[in-house]
Amino acid sequence: MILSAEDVYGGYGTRRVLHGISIQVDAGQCVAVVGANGVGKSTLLRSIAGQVPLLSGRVMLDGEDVSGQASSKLVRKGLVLCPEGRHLFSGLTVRENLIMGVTPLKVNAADTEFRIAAAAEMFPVIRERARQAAGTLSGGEQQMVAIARALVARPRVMILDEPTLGLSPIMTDTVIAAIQQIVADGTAVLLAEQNVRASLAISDFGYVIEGGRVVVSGTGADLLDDAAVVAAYLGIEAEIAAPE
Amino acid sequence: MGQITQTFANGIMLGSIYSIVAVGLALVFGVMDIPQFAFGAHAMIGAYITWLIADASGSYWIAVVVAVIALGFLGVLTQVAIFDPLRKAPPATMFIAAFGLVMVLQGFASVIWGADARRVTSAASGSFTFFGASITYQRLIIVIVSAALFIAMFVFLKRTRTGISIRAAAESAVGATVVGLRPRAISLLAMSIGSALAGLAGALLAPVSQVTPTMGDSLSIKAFVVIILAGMGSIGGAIVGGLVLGLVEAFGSGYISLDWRDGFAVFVLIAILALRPEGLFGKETKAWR
Amino acid sequence: MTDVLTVRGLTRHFGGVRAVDDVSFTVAEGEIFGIIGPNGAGKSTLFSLIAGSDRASTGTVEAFGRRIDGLTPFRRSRLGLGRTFQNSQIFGESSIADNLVIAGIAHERRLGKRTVKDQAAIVLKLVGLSDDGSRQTMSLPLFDQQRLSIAMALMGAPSILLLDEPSGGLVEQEVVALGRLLDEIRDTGVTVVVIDHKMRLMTTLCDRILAMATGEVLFEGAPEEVVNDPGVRTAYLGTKEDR
Amino acid sequence: MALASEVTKPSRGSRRTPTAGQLVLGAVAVLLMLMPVILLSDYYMQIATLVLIYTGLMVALNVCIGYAGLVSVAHGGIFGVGSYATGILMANHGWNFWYTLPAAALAGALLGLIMGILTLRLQGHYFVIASLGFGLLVYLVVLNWSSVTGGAQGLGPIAPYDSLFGITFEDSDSQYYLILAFAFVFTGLMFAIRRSKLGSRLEAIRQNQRLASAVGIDPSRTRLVALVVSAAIAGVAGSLYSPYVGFLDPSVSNLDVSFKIALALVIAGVGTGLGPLVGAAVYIVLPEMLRGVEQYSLIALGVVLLVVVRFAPHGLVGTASDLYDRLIAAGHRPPPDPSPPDQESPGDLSRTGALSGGKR
Amino acid sequence: GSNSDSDSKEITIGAILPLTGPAADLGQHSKNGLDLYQDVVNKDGGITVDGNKKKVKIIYCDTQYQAAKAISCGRKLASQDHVTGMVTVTTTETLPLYSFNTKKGSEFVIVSSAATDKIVTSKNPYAARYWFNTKTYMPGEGKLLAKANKDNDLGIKKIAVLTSDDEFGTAWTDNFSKGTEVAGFPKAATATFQQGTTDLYPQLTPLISSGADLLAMPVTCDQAAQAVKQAKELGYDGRFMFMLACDADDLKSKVANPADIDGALFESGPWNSPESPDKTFREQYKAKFPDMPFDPSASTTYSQAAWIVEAIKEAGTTDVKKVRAAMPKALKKSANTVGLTDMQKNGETTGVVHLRLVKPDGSYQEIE
Ligand SMILES: Nc1ncnc2c1ncn2[C@@H]1O[C@H](COP(=O)(O)OP(=O)(O)OP(=O)(O)O)[C@@H](O)[C@H]1O
Ligand SMILES: Nc1ncnc2c1ncn2[C@@H]1O[C@H](COP(=O)(O)OP(=O)(O)OP(=O)(O)O)[C@@H](O)[C@H]1O
Ligand SMILES: [Mg+2]
Ligand SMILES: [Mg+2]
Repeated sequence: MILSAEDVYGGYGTRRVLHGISIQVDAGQCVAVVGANGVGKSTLLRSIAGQVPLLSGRVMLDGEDVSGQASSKLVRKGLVLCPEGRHLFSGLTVRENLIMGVTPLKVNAADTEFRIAAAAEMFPVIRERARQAAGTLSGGEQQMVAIARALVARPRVMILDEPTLGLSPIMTDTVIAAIQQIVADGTAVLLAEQNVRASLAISDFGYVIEGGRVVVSGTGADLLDDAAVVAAYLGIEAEIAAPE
Repeated sequence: MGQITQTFANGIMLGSIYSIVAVGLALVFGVMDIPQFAFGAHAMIGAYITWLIADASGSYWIAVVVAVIALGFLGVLTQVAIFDPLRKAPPATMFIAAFGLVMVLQGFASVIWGADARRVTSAASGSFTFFGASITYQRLIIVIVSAALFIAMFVFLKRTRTGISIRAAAESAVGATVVGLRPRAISLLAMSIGSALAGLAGALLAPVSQVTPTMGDSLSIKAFVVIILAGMGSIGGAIVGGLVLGLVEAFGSGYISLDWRDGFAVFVLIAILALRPEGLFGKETKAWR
Repeated sequence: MTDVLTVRGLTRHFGGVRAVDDVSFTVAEGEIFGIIGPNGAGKSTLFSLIAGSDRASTGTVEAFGRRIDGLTPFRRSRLGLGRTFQNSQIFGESSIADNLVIAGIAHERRLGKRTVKDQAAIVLKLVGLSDDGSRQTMSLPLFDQQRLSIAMALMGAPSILLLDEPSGGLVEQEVVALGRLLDEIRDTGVTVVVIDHKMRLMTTLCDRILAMATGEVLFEGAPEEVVNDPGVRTAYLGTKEDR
Repeated sequence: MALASEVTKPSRGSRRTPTAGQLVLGAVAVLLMLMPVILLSDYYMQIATLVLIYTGLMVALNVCIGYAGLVSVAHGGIFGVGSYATGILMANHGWNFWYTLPAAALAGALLGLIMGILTLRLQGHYFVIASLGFGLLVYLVVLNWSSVTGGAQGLGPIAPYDSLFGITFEDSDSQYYLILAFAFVFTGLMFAIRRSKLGSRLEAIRQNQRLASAVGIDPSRTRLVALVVSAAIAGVAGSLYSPYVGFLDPSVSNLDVSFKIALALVIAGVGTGLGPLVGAAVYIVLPEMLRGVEQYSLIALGVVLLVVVRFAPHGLVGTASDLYDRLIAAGHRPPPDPSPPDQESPGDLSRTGALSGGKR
Repeated sequence: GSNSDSDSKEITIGAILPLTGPAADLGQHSKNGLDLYQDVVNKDGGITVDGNKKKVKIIYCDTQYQAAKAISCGRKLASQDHVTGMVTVTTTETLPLYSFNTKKGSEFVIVSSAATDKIVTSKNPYAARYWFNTKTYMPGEGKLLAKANKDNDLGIKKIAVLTSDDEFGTAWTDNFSKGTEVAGFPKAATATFQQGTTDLYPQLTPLISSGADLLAMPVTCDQAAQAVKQAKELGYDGRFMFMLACDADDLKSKVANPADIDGALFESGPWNSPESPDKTFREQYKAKFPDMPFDPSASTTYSQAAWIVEAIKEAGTTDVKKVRAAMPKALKKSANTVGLTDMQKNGETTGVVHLRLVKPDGSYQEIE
């Protein structure tokens, strides 16, 4: 087990969003969190990544209690968040955005180049638009840069919040494939996705969140078979796929 | 002939002074979008510190160094106490807070040091004549320092990771934290660099001008004009902006009307804002959308 | 059927990037017209050109029986062009009701006898937002935000409605509800132009679909034709069979 | 359909219980009317009158900053132009005060129009800086156009207010009531603007200009109208000032005034109903209270501002009304529950029921 | 009105000064003079009025160099502090006071050091000028300058004037230029600067380029020092001339290189003659403010206050009409550090002014 959240309570100011969530991610695994809009998936991921303070509970990274540590520390320990809404540096060039992805890690120049080149393999837009201001990219292009920015940090655990939001179908496939690749390369991935089917399909394990709590969990395949999950999140598909 | 070259030289020297304050402002306002209106007052405090230390130590250069360091600390203090808590406030609030800071610093200076003008003797006294224009060494130093600072700032912001981090943190605080930067620490750094530069401007200005609580008043406005003239993001453009403003003022007051001396900067400002709000060298930036 | 929106040779370059490149198409009255294309194809830019928040380098836009390129966004809105943005935009400091009223004040003349409040009531009901009009909007759930921005676009009783990725971030069930909503809106006589990546939504909803890539028109036709076009498949859909 | 009745009002106002707000306003109005009975010295009456004159300027600024979101540092200049318009026409051309009043309003409006046209595209900091430049320019004109304005030597003496409908304004009490009437009109005008369509449009633009434009609101025209109205009010306030003090020098229009009134309004509460009056009081009374320790007055004003901005971002009035709202809210729904109503409570989660909620 | 409180223990005198703001240095120096006077006059328990010994209290009010503030100062001092008289200095913002000090019940005497004639032409029965009338002495000074030029081979051909753009500077400059023109010099080149300006290059460059060999400056001591320094930097090698606000010794202590003002001309008069009251004043000043640079504006305000107090003593009451009537007589008895004479009905005063030349060896030559 490389990452776990134990009985986490959290929220914003006086607003409680998480009510005792526990999840865990094993090394080399891809774990998905699914749930309706606003149930607290992003809040959970942000709480783990040190973006939102915990009210109580623990976050363990590689056996170490990292609860409440700031992102800047967690990044150095190998835990990187690719946030919902991208949060790119819009006035910086694509290249500078990626450089920022490694800056806190004291990676030397040659290695930085190498990592950027590797990311460009996966997302060619990085090479094509290296000198364009990130803010002027299209929505989908920005999403790719955001994933790449997390990727160049070579994290041990990568947390992806809605990575396919706004992506074209083909790009969605690309990103899903990329996530599989990342996992295959040994990075553990914690994933929150509105594209429930795709995310469960590539996940080793999944958690269904409701009202700030885990209500169902199981392997990705089990959850895809779960009638309630299908009914709740895979509306059209459920209608179309039901006879099969 | 003598008057033209002298006026030209005056313009360059004046523009360089504007430019030095503008470098700090380019970083803090142009990049971080914090309208630090108090840099003029910072320069004034820097000049007083220079006077104090030069008096005590007998060395102008030691005084300059102390002033720069002290103002760097003042920058940290300002950021921690004023601008950092206002991160999420509407931009106008920051502006108003900066006005408040000007008043506090000015009030502080007049309470402590009184209204009497203080004088600092330059370490490099004397002057030379160049094409009929008389130029003092102290003013020459200002010209050289401002040029050097611009190059340094340009390289710093575009080429060094720390510099890029400052720009990054200014663009998106969330983005900065997720990659592991500490935006608040970064803005502390940037603000202290900015204030230190304002202090340097004050220290260099002290032997040229007299040191009084109001000496920085017009500097702030002029520095803002320079930044806008140059274009918000454009560091390199700012040196040209400073010089253009200095020359416009020197020739305007020399050949058109002395009474309108401060007016020329305003004409330039309004013309730029009305005709080309992105500045002479700026690209269209987020502020316009 | 009459054409309500005609775009001819529309082009917009950003430096070297051809965001929109010689795009022409026509939308008929009462249609739901879909626009798809890879990320960065120029769809949102195209919307900006039609709605007036960006200026085309060349090309024309006709609607309401006249050329509208050259008009400011608010003039186009007052003529009956409603729009939403890719990241839904609302007046975050105001209640739902205030959002709607503000969205309606410029349209009193269009609404004729109906008051802005009447229109707000009608629109709220149509989009199915809860009638608690005094709710604050800052922390609304995504779907509600999306519906609110559609409702605001409807406040001017538009004849053309431009929607940029209304399903962004919605879960499947909400996407289904959204589809139904768009159908209902069309049934009230509004011509809808919609950009979206959710192909299942687009194929069931749209009468015709325009596919774009790198700023150019790739293909235009009925949904089945678009889905089966090899060019669209390679550029946009991918080879997976289930789309 | 529960479309709230106050939908046309911006939401900050709509949270306040109206009767309480009206009560406070009424009490303040009565208090103001009793001032001459309470304040018996010339000096105090002068302070009170100046507060009311500057209330007019603050109203103008409130429309600009609070409603339109445009932080103007030119209003000192516009005020100066209004006062010089009246001063010049009265002192140099022998006009009756009442004829100069519309001239001053016009001069202010014209200035607002020019400034508006020049700054149409500017927002945020850029507008602040542009207005600063504009204000400086006005000051320089007043200072340097000495053949008309008297330049640094000043302009005066300016006669007191002319009588109107047989009422004379020679003693300090009648002058006070004259100004008070204007202050009431200004404040009423301000409330009217807020409730008007102009107010709603301004609110929309302030919150999200792109969206406002997309729903048919013309941002440029709306802003222009707001600036012109605001500048006209500032011009009238300036006009009232001249006969009262009887002498003008360029310092009425300098940047210092512009800065300090903006500071004072922020301290009092931008966008609030009583903000202008309280702001004017801060601007006029605070320095008078610090007489004798003037060297500390800059520090005091600055520190007060910084503290208020930091801990009471809505200003004194705004924060007081927020506190009041919270008290009322606490009284209305015991026990106090800070979490919003749409928050699902963790207790009622059954697996199937919970899962059915894609939308709530 | 001060009549009402004749039984109070103090006599109050108001001082309306720009204590903060761009002219703060002038205000502060003026205040020092008044502080000193208050000490001196109260040393023996004050003065005798209406048969009682009363202390004199000076109440300051800051104008921040703004007319509006000066007006509220006036109202405050009159209606709150019931002052008998007020002292104002040579800045414009106090001019509006003259429009209301005659208001029934709140009359007070004003003694101003303004340079323009506004005060004395305002027909205000309670105003008086403690200053030289530039209009009357300037023709003579122009002649003196021409004489010195010839007798001492000063070689002055063209005159330039650098001045602050306030009422004092402009009034002095106007009258000085007229006086020198009448005495045969070509029209002087002039340049003005705003209070608070420290970079005078833009002003000095055209003045120096005009070929002037006498640079006259009716400015404060600090400003004069700055102007000398910058003029020298710009290569000016002509003479300087300074007016009453600064004495040669004061200025020498402020310029980095005292030799810069060798050969300079100063407006001079009884105040720097060996036995003048100004000398005593300076000694007292040095004793009270050992760290403060001396500034002549302090001696002026000192004398202004002394004049009012002397008039009260003379009149034996604080009744404003009587005090004002006693002022001509009191002028002769009061400290009068600059040696003014002849108070006229309208409040105007006159005095003798001549020139003083600073010789290269540092000695002075009076030109009378
Ligand atoms: N910064 C914030 N301040 C206050 N409340 C917030 C904030 N961010 C989110 N919330 C609220 O917290 C709740 C959970 O939000 P969260 O973003 O975690 O949900 P989610 O499951 O990620 O939903 P989505 O599918 O829309 O991303 C929501 O009701 C939301 O309104
Ligand atoms: N201001 C700009 N400067 C430079 N390039 C720009 C600018 N705006 C858009 N672009 C480029 O134009 C192209 C089209 O962008 P647009 O936003 O229209 O794409 P889109 O089709 O809406 O994509 P998505 O589906 O990802 O939203 C992109 O490649 C983008 O990088
Ligand atoms: Mg989320
Ligand atoms: Mg798009």
